Amino acid sequence: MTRAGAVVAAAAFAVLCLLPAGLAPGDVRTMTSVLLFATLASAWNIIGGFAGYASFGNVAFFGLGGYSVAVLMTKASWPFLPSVAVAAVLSAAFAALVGLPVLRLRGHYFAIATLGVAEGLREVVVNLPRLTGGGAGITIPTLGARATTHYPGTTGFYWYALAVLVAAVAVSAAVSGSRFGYGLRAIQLDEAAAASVGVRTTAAKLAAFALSAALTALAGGVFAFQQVTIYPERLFSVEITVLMVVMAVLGGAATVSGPVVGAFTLRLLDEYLRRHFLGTHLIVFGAIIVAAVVFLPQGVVRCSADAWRERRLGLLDTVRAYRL
Amino acid sequence: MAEFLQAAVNGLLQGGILALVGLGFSLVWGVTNIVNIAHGAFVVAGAYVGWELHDSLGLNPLLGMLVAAAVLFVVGYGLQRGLVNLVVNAPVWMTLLLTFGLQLLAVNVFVKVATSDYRSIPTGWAARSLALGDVRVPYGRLVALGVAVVCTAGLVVFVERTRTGRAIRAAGMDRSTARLMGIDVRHVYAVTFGLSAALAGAAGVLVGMVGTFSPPDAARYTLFSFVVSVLGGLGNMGGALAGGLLLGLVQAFVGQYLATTLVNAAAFAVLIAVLAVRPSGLLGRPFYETRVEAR
Amino acid sequence: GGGGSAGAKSKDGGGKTLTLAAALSLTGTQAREGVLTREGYEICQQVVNGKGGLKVGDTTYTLAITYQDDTSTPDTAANLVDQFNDKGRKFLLGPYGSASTSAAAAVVERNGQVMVDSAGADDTIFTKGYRRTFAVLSPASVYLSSIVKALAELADPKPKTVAIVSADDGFSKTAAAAGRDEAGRQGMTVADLQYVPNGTTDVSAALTRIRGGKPDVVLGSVHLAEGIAIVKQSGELGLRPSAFGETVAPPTPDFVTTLGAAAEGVLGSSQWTTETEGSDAWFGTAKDYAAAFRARYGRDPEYHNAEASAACLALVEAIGKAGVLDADKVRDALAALDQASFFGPLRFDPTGKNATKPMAVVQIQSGKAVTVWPKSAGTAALRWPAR
Amino acid sequence: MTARLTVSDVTCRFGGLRALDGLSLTVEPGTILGVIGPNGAGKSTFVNVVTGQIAPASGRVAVDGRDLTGAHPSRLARAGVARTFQVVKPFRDLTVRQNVACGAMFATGASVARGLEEADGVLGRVGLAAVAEARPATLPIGHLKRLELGRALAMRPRILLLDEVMAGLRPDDVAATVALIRRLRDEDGTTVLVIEHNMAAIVALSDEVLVLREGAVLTRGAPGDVLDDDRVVEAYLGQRFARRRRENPDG
Amino acid sequence: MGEALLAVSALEAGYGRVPVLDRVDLTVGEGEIVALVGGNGAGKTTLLRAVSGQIRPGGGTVRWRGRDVAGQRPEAIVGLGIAHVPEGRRLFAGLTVRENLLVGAHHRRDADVETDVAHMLELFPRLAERLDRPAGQLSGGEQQMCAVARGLMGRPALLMIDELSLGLAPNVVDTLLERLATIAAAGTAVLVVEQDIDAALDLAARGYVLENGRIVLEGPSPALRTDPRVSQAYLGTAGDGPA
Ligand SMILES: Nc1ncnc2c1ncn2[C@@H]1O[C@H](COP(=O)(O)OP(=O)(O)OP(=O)(O)O)[C@@H](O)[C@H]1O
Ligand SMILES: Nc1ncnc2c1ncn2[C@@H]1O[C@H](COP(=O)(O)OP(=O)(O)OP(=O)(O)O)[C@@H](O)[C@H]1O
Ligand SMILES: [Mg+2]
Ligand SMILES: [Mg+2]
Repeated sequence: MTRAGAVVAAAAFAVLCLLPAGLAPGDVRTMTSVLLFATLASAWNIIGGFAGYASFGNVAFFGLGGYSVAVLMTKASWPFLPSVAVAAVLSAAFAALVGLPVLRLRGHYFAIATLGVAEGLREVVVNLPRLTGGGAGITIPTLGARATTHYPGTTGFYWYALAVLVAAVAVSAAVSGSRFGYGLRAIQLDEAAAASVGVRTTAAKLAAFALSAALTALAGGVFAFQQVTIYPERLFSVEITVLMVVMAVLGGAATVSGPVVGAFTLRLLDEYLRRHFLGTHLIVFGAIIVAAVVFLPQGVVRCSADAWRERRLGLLDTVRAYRL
Repeated sequence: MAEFLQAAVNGLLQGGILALVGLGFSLVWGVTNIVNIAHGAFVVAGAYVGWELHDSLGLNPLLGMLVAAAVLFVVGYGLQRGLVNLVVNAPVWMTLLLTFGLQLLAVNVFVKVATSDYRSIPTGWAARSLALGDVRVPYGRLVALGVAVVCTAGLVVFVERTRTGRAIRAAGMDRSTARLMGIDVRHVYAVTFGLSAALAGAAGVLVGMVGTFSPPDAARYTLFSFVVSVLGGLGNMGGALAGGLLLGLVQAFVGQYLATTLVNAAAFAVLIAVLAVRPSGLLGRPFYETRVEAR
Repeated sequence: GGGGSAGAKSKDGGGKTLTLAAALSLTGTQAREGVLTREGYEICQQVVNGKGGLKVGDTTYTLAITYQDDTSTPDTAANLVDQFNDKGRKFLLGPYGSASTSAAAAVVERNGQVMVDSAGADDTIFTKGYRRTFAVLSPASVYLSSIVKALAELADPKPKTVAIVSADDGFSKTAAAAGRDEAGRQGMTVADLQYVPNGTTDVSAALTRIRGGKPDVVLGSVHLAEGIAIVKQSGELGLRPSAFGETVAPPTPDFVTTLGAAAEGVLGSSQWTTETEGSDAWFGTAKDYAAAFRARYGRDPEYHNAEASAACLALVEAIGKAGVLDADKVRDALAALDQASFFGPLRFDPTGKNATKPMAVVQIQSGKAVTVWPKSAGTAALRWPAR
Repeated sequence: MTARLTVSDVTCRFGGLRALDGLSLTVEPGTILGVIGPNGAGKSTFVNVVTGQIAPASGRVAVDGRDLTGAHPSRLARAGVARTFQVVKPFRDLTVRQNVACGAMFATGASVARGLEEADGVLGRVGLAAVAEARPATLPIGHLKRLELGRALAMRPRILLLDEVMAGLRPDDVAATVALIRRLRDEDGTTVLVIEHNMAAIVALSDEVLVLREGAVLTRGAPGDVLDDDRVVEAYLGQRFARRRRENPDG
Repeated sequence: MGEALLAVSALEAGYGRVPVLDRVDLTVGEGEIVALVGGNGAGKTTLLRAVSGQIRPGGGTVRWRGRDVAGQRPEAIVGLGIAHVPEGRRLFAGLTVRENLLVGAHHRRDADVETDVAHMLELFPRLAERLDRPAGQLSGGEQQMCAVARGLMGRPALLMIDELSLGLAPNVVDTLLERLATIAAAGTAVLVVEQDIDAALDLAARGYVLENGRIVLEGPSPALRTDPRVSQAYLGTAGDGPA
């Protein structure tokens, strides 16, 4: 990371630490969801951005993480923290397992295969009602004797979410500057050339996938505990995957800050519109996304970096540069 | 035995609809490398056109289908020309983002304009069926399968055999060189997108005829399209048909002999199995691999 | 200033406003039902204010309702409950659907708010020990079993075998299980119970499987999309039972418009019909309610509308009875509520369910959903065999 | 002493086409072997087989006597086999310097910092220092060829396979590249296989020349002898070349 | 000679805000063969791109039969009769060799396309054996043949070839040069970029030397061949390249 990057990151972190003190609980909860989405987008970015393997099934790990936590806390009466740790490990292992066949596929075929994994996993959860509650959902006991962990409340979950995001960003930053990160980017740019200079492509892809899965599962675990009752439709919703992709891409895929910036921008914008354009906010939101793509075709982070470097924001120039 | 045959018939007929829904998606994805998330919205839009024509003019849905296709062709052409062409040179996933925005916009406009009520385009004959012994073949779905086959064949001939089709494929592989050859890529891309939208529109009318539709269904049609086109092999029109039929059959047989709740899980299991053996889909050629994404 | 922080505000004109809050699915997959729910709340507000507002203790309040869109996702619904709480909104009207209601109920409980649930029917919501959520509607377990009861009571010859198709979400499964048990109690054979994916429009595999058993009745514990598909595809596949009975779909106008003639004779269960017995001071009888609704929206109310209005009514009544704008007192008043209404009896068991209200069974006759059960309320005789 | 590279009886098919047809050859350590032959003779396919991009239908490939047939390209890279691509394959979004650093990092296990340092050295040698921070998309073809070469050099290979790296370079730059490769061999003892259609470069560089035709060895020998071979003239060099060579026997 | 077929004057072009060409003047007459040489990065490709409309000139004119066509879109320029065989082959990898050739004739509407395909196969017999294979599977040299043939398929009035001999076997280059001479004799003008200066000047009547975006030398081939500045860069003594 550059020095300027580190300063910005530290400042952002400080602001995020102060935030709960200044916000109403409902807004803290909104911010918690923003942080979780930023984690998801950052995690997606490791496999989808750096390695260029656009997973359309990362929600599988979100769901797997959430359900692992829920099942461990209800059926095994484990406390939350060990549950979420195990959830992350489990998801990473699962990713490595499915990654073995699936990461052999390229491009869009990979995208669909992972989508299939997520949809399949959801159906498995629906069809195991004894363990998972099936379609009726599973409720983590938070009151009374069956509660294993004190329910941390709105602010408590904010801290959990912040911790998870910090982990995700730290991992991303570490990956980005490392040899491993170069390997992933080489794979993204030209897998044959990457192999020919000595990148162990299979191992690198598996590691990236597992890492992405583990971080995603952490977010899933926090989300599940916060929600108390979770349902397969929501925890394995394709929409969440799409949002991960959209946020990472809009912010700037294969950058450390891009997914975070994208998640903050989109989630806060979405929230703002939802509050102020009752019932029509998605129309406005859709239109804004369309406009953002047209004017910031390299993503927010790269486009603003360019504008900063050139001391000039040429929106129309960009349009001219990318149109057919 | 009757059950087996009935399941096979159900699967093939459902597969025909899936194939038609996915056909245009596969065309656009394979040729222009645009993952059109808004494809499902085109399907729903087509259904509305057909419904409106039937509701207000009493137009036969099969004629309505032609009108819907024409209307959506124009819409698709305009969208590509005016909007998507602005970002085709941006990184690949940006177009996905763009169409995601379009889909949000479209679906919610439908909700506003038409409410999210369920609708269907009623016809007397579509719900009747041909009885072959114990096996029933509903006419509506049979027609849908027929349309799917005809459209696929037509598209294959168009793309593989005509000058414009060749230009479409060339433009998809290397835009800037295609322009050097005198191909008007903006137009060709717009035609491709328009065709895809037209097919979606036609599919929408058929979906509305044999079942129901409402705006939130759009996402599901996009998902089906995804699976069908990848299963068959991207950008391969025959593949989309094969993919749709295979998907329909898998769902039908799994529903019949395993559990009806497992149909989607099974469909994806088959998808992954197919890709494990054929990484470019059933009939896919790895031409996506050799695409030149430079300008 | 009124007692308590419960959203009472002085307006310039001198009158006071009491603001209730509701998170609704105005966009997303449940936008349709969310809008119906909102209409129900709005008509309630109109009626209350039309009658001069709500008297709490010595003060009369104008009723206001603030809405937020939960985008049909449970986590957003839960978040909104928190946001309402930040603004001092202690009195909530429920969102649409069991998942969102359940998510909201958990937060309501922690925040010390109260919520009256208008559309979360799944019984599991009421097994979690929550004390601050009350449902005006009959729980999921009554949906399908009422149809079975109605058939057992009215159908002649009495059907011997039934087959059930159920969606695989929690609400539908609860309803299906209760329906199956009821069929057993009524001496019918349950030939088959098939689950289909929630929201699917292709149920041909399930139908092909039950077709072999030639059931007398095909029951669906499903939503609208699957409900329509069952009837439509049964026709296509030559499955012709004496009757279809489905939980949610038949009373919905879309059911008749999309199916046309094929809808004839289908039985359905409804939380409310214009024949529902009882009346109250605000709305009068069910028929009066329908008239008021028609006057405002120009069409007949659906039971989703009525549920919502009833929820609003229960909350309004309880606030009036409590006499102060205090969430705990209002909760107690709700727990103690026992009164008749256009929606039937409003009385809650200790878990918060409305255990006393019966479910009506309707049948589509000449394109209209007419009430056929319970008998006392029935305007029409059951047509049997239904098709 | 075992040969550095041993290829025995390798056959490689694409559909009905035999791109390599029972090809056998050995290369001794420290030799520069020129490989020429008609278009489509199988030269690039040969490189692909040696570097693991394509698994041969039959036959063996061994490096220093170790059998590495069908090994993953990354394994061969780490075993000291480096290549360039005839149709260049730069990492488009990395800078020229980072591109070259990748070669050092993954083949020799250098750290990122070490790799970048190494890259600076290599860039100077291949004449790309001025464009170190540029991205490949902005480079002309000549620079991309040098980038291929630089990335391979950064791998510090024992065997270097160069597939037309000098095509498209200006003659004086060709001469400089020839000198660079010779020095590499002389100083590091690198074994080099050069594929070129530029005969001046082949003659200036090669200790030995091998002619491939239809997937098999047509002939192999000293550069002068091979270029005068009638079969080679017939199949590959053409009459204009032969005429010029007669007119101007030493260059 | 009257008005030149192509007359580029004071042309400036570049990428984004990076200028490459600096007031370049160049003409090609009807049926004339002109060679363009220069080191890597000199701007040869940029010049061809500016002429064929792939990049928009920043200044100057490109006159085609007397009319300024600078800034027109590439698809329009092809229609005028200017074909550009781009650097790096740029074949349509998923199309067969035959289809690639047909795309080369995309803007033609006459019936002779099939006979022209046959002519191309005579010129490059190697392609005949590969006619129905995807072009992406061809060897590098085969691809170059296909690219040149594709350019010829357009029956242009001016054929611009970037890196003519890149990757071609010497005997294939010979045949190609002969063929270019024939088509030039039949009236097609040719502008070739070529590093093998001997071959280029053998073929061309005139040549230009481009360095750092500027034309530094121009003249008839024999004069250029003997110019000391040319022989320094092209015939041995080291330049600023690899050291
Ligand atoms: N992936 C492939 N699929 C099918 N055929 C191929 C493939 N790769 C190469 N070929 C064929 O194999 C033959 C040998 O190709 P190769 O690239 O090895 O030739 P080459 O000797 O390098 O030629 P050039 O001098 O033109 O580069 C060619 O005829 C080519 O068409
Ligand atoms: N897309 C681009 N963006 C930015 N700069 C570019 C781009 N393409 C080329 N350049 C720059 O323009 C200059 C001229 O490049 P050009 O490709 O015209 O050279 P050339 O003479 O064709 O060289 P070669 O013989 O290597 O092909 C070079 O400095 C190059 O870096
Ligand atoms: Mg080659
Ligand atoms: Mg060039």
